[in-house]
Amino acid sequence: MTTRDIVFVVVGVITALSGLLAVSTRHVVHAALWLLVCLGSLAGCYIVLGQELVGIVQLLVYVGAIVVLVLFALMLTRAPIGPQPDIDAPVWQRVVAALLGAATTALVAAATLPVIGQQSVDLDTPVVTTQQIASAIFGTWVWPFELLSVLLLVALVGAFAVSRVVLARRSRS
Amino acid sequence: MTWVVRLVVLVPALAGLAGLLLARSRPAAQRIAVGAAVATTVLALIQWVAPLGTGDIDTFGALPLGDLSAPLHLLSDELSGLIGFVVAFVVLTIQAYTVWYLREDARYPQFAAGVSLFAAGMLLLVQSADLVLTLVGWEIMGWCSWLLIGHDSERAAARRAAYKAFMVTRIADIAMVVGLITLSVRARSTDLFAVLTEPGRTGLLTFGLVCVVFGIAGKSGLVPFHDWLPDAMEGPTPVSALIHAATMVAAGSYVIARLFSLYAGNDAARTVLAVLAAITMVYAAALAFAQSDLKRLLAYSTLSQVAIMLSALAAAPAAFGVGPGMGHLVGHAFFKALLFLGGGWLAVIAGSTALAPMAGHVRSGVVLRWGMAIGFAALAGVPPLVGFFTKDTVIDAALEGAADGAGFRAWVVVVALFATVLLTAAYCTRAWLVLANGPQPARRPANGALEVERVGAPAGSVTNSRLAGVAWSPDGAVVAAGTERPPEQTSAGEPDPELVDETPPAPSEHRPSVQVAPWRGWWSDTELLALLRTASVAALAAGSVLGTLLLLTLPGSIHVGWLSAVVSVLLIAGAAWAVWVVARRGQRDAADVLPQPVRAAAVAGLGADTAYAAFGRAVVATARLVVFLDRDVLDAYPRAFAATTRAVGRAGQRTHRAVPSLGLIGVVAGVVVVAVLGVTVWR
Amino acid sequence: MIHLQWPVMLAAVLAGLGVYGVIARRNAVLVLIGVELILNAANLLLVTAGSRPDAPLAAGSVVTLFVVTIAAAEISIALAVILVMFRRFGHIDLTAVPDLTKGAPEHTERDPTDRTDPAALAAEEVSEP
Amino acid sequence: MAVTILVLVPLVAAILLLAMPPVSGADRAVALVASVATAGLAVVVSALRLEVDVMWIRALGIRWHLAPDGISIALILLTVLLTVGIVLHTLHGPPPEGGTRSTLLGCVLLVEAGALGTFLARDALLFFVAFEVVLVPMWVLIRRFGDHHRTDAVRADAAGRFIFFTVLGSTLMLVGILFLVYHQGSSDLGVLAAAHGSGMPHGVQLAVAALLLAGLGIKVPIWPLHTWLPAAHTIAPTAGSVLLAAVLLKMGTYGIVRLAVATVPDGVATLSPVLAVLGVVGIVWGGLACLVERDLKRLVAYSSVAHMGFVVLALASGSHTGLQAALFGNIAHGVVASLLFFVVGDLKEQWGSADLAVARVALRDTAPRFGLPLVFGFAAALGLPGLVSFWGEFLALYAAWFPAPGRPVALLRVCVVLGAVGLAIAAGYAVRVIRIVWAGEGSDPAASPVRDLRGARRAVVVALVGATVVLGVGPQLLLHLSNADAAGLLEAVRR
Repeated sequence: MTTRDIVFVVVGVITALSGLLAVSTRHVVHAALWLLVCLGSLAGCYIVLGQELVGIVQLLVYVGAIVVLVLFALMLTRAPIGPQPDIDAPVWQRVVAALLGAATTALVAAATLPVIGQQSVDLDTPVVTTQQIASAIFGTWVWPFELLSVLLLVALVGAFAVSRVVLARRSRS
Repeated sequence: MTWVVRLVVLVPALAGLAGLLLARSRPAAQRIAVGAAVATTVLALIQWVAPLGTGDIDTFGALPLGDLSAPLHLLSDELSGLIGFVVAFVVLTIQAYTVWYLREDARYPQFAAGVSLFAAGMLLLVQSADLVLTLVGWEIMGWCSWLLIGHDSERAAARRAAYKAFMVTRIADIAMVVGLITLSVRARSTDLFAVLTEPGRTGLLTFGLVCVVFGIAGKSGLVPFHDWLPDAMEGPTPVSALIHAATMVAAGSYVIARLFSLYAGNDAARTVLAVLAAITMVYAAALAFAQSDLKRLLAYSTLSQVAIMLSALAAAPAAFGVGPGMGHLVGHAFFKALLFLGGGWLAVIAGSTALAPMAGHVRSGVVLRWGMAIGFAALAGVPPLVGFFTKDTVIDAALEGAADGAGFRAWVVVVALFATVLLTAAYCTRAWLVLANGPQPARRPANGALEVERVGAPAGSVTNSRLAGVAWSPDGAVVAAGTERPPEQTSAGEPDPELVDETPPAPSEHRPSVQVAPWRGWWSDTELLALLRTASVAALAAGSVLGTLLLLTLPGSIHVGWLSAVVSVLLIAGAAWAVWVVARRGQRDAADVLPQPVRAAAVAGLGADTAYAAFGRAVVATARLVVFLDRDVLDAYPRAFAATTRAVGRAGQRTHRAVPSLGLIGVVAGVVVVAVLGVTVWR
Repeated sequence: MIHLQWPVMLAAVLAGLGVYGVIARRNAVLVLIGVELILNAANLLLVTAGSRPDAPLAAGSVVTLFVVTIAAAEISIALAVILVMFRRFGHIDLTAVPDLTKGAPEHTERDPTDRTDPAALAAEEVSEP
Repeated sequence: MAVTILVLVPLVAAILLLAMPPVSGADRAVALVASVATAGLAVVVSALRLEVDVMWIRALGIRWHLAPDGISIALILLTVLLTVGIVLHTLHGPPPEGGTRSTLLGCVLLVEAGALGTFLARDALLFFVAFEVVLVPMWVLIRRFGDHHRTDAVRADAAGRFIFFTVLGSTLMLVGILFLVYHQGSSDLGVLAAAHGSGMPHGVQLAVAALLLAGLGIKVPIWPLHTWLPAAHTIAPTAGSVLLAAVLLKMGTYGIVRLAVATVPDGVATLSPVLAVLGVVGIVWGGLACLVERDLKRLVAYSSVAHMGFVVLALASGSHTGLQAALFGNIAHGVVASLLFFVVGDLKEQWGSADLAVARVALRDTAPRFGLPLVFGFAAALGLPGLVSFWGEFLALYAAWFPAPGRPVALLRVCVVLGAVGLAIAAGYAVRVIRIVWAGEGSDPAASPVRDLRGARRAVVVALVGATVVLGVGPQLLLHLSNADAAGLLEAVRR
């Protein structure tokens, strides 16, 4: 257990716990807020892992944009404040969910842990610097990057189309 | 010279096509039709006088068919020359006569073109040295007969008669096609000479020859295919003459004659032919006696006479060749055409084709009277007319055949022939007595045509109870059968000069339904028309008298045995005397002695038409069953498939409307299972 | 120095939590939260893999950035769909049986007199203006 | 190169026409020029026997190999000339209902391109691709431009039925082709024909032959698989009916000759009794259905089933004569059926329906230019000598009576007799139609008369009547064309 290990475990436990709360709380808005905590602390994990840029983007995009979007959606769908008894599926479904969740965890762990093994890396001299990432994005990965921008555009137009056009057609008919 | 042979077929064929496609005006159509007939006759005469004696005249080249050789040759020999000339000559007289007969018919051009095509078909058959070409001519005649019999197609009876004629002959053609194919397969060739000389495979040969017999039974009107012929009298008289005299019904005997060397060695096929011919000749002659309609009487006599030709081919010894049969074909062509044209003339005068209204009218003109007399005498076989010689040649040949050891088939034919001679003389005498001895009408009553408007049921005549048959049409329409309505002499503008001495204008309310076409050239001249008619009848009468001379050129066609000649003359005289007595010297119709039900049944053709109609109904019922099966049974499979697909789609749709979160469970569970499998199995 | 089994284990836990969230929640937006957790688990794995010294082409970081972007796109579409669903059905409960006939005339049952085969359905889709 | 252009011209023109804005008047020029140019090119290609052979899909070894030969030339010429006729006919009629004229013409040209590709292809997979091209435009023709007097559901049913049957057939055929190509290691039809099934176990040959015959038999159509044809013909517009009868059906029989008979002769020989029996059942069945059918277009469609029965019977005989008869009968039916569909389609356009039970004015006196081609068409349909159908049918019967060695002679001879019965039935229905429509049985003189044929439409019909007569009088024209190649095809088989 190195120092980084300890820091990571602490931040990781926060992440996992807030994630657990995000999927299990009975307050709709709390769920979104716990998600915020979870994603924020995950950004901390990234930083501990030496990927500052990713961590910052995580903060900016996820915490700053996506969670806000989720909150907006909750408001637009008239999410009530306060605990909701029927926020969760029936008990049997939750049991199935828990089983499948555990199975997934076990599966991912079983598949990846043996690959990683007891490997440890020295993050004090980072393997990739932000500069390297930048040149990789605009060099090696430039085409996927450009495609991504198209995807974003399409997603924007698509979101608009789905919410506008479908409704317009409905109101016409 | 080979071009003459080709042109004999080509000229009438082109005239037919031109008349059908181009000629819209009557004068042009008349010129084309008569001109082509004259040209054909001249060409046929040349070919007859100087036959090439060859069988490999190219038409349009052999067909490249691999293992089958189909050279499509024409031939030119004495037999084809003679028959070709007779056909061309009869067609010429008929074309000339038609100009007069259909002078007020708006569809004359089509009719004349049809006659030309018909002639082309027959001439092709006559000159064909290839079974395929024979079949081509054969079928073209069938089709043209349909067009021509149904010419007057405003009347349901004419349409029905045409359909019946075409269908009956076409059904018999099933056997014809199969027979010709069998014969061709034997020789791997459709060439006539190859077929005739191919040895061996007698089983196949017998089958083919018997098939051909049944095939010709259709067009030649042998029992059981005979009943179309009397009904075909619905056609205009020139068609009847055409079909009966030299072409369609005679084509069968010509085909048998061409294949004679095969038949000569094949007893089975000849026996079938002999039996069919014997039955037909007696049966038809007996029915002819009872007919109340002149055209139908002549039709039955044709059946009987054609059977005589075929019986000659069936019973004569091989050494006699085809002479007897072909001789009778030629003789019959002349006197039967004569009788029909004369009968048509009479019918125009009397306004009906029924015998009763015609009574006495035969005395209207010299040519008519003598023409009809010669015709009936030749038909009965009175010496020295052509009918006497040809018929006695046939009897003699049959007797020789019997002596030659042909046994059963020859004796059947001989007995039937003598019976037919007797019956023929009887019905000829009866008809002549009725025609010649009626009350002499100075002229036809002005409104005479009105009374016989619906021919087939003139008032007061018991004889015209032609039974209504059921139309053999898929639509199941019931139509009454009747007889042809001749063109009436009611037009005020065109009285027949020979008939009407003092011309009272006919009442104008009875104008013909067809307007007089605006053709007023020299062709339209009334006297010229009458001249054409009279010349046609006279020419045929001359042929009936002098036809024997023509036959001298065909070996074996005149061979009178003294015994048979004496016996048949005695039979004829006896029958004529008996009829004369029964008819009280012409004071009444000899057929009136028959009991009324017998008479009615005979007029109705002994129910053959009913049987045909029943057959037709059976076919239509089968067809309805087929349509039912097609739409509701066969088609059920695609429909069931479609319905199944649809049902599966619906089920899928319902599945997809399940609760979303359940779907999510399914997806995630599936992913987990697959992943587990992947993780465990991959290792 | 850091041992890589910790981030990997965290990723596994996050994925499991995400799956639980996806299935156990009724509210569609909360289901999306589960999806986000799964995505982040994947991201964490990518980052972990990318922090190994032998990782080529800076792939771990770059692909993570891409995934973040894709997630943004995904969630915007998903939220739009949820919004439409809410407006059309008045709820976003995923355990409710959906009534697709409501407010969607194009996809109703065909006229029962229509005895045609499935191709006809496709055909009529095409012929619509 | 010219061969490729021959296929590309109608294709490009079709795309142009389909993409054209509906208001533009250039569709007339494009369609006319393209169809005439295609016809001209086709004549040149056929006369000079031009060929193109380049690698197309290297990974699969599929070649772009197009070449005409004696077996296909007649079909190619029939296709291109009829397309010119159809274009003229469409341009001189009222604007089509259900879509723009340029769409209609585009579909026609697309079908032409596909058909030309099919007839020219010398590669099994190229053949299949071209074979498939015609399906969608044909579907559009039936679905969109079909009879607008009927309900939409009926049109959808006919079009759906067409696509369902033909796609099923294509799928079976594709499986057969893949089977064959897998076993023989080449998709070149020349190579496949030269191998004539050698090296394939008999069971495999049989399976391939069964798949190919079933798949192509749907298109022909062979008897129990024909139920799509009457519906499609009845609903399709004149252009569609003509294309169906004269081009699509021919692709089936051509495919049987090219794909099945040439490449798996033993399998086809084993199946030939089945083929013969089905062919004869089709002859009698189609004929009987015609005797009571009320819809004129449906009637012509059933008569097509009967006529194709003769072609199938001829193919079942397996002899040289049989092959010649089948190829001739193919063309003969194309000419006659297109003539009938042109005339009947026009009549239906004016009558509003083609129900024979409705009393109308007799054509003979009121519209002789309609009447005469109708009479010619049905006279040809009943196999009247002197007109084109006779030769195909007579020779088919001959060939079946005397089949190639090893075929069941007795069975085939029974089939011949029944086929001859079919000839008599054909006479029955043909004369029935002529009686009702032409001579006016049960007609109503007071009904409104039809406008007689005029202008280009008349020219098209007259040309077809001319072809009926010319080929009927001189069958050698066609028989010589296909003789050498038919012999070669069988030679390879028998070697």
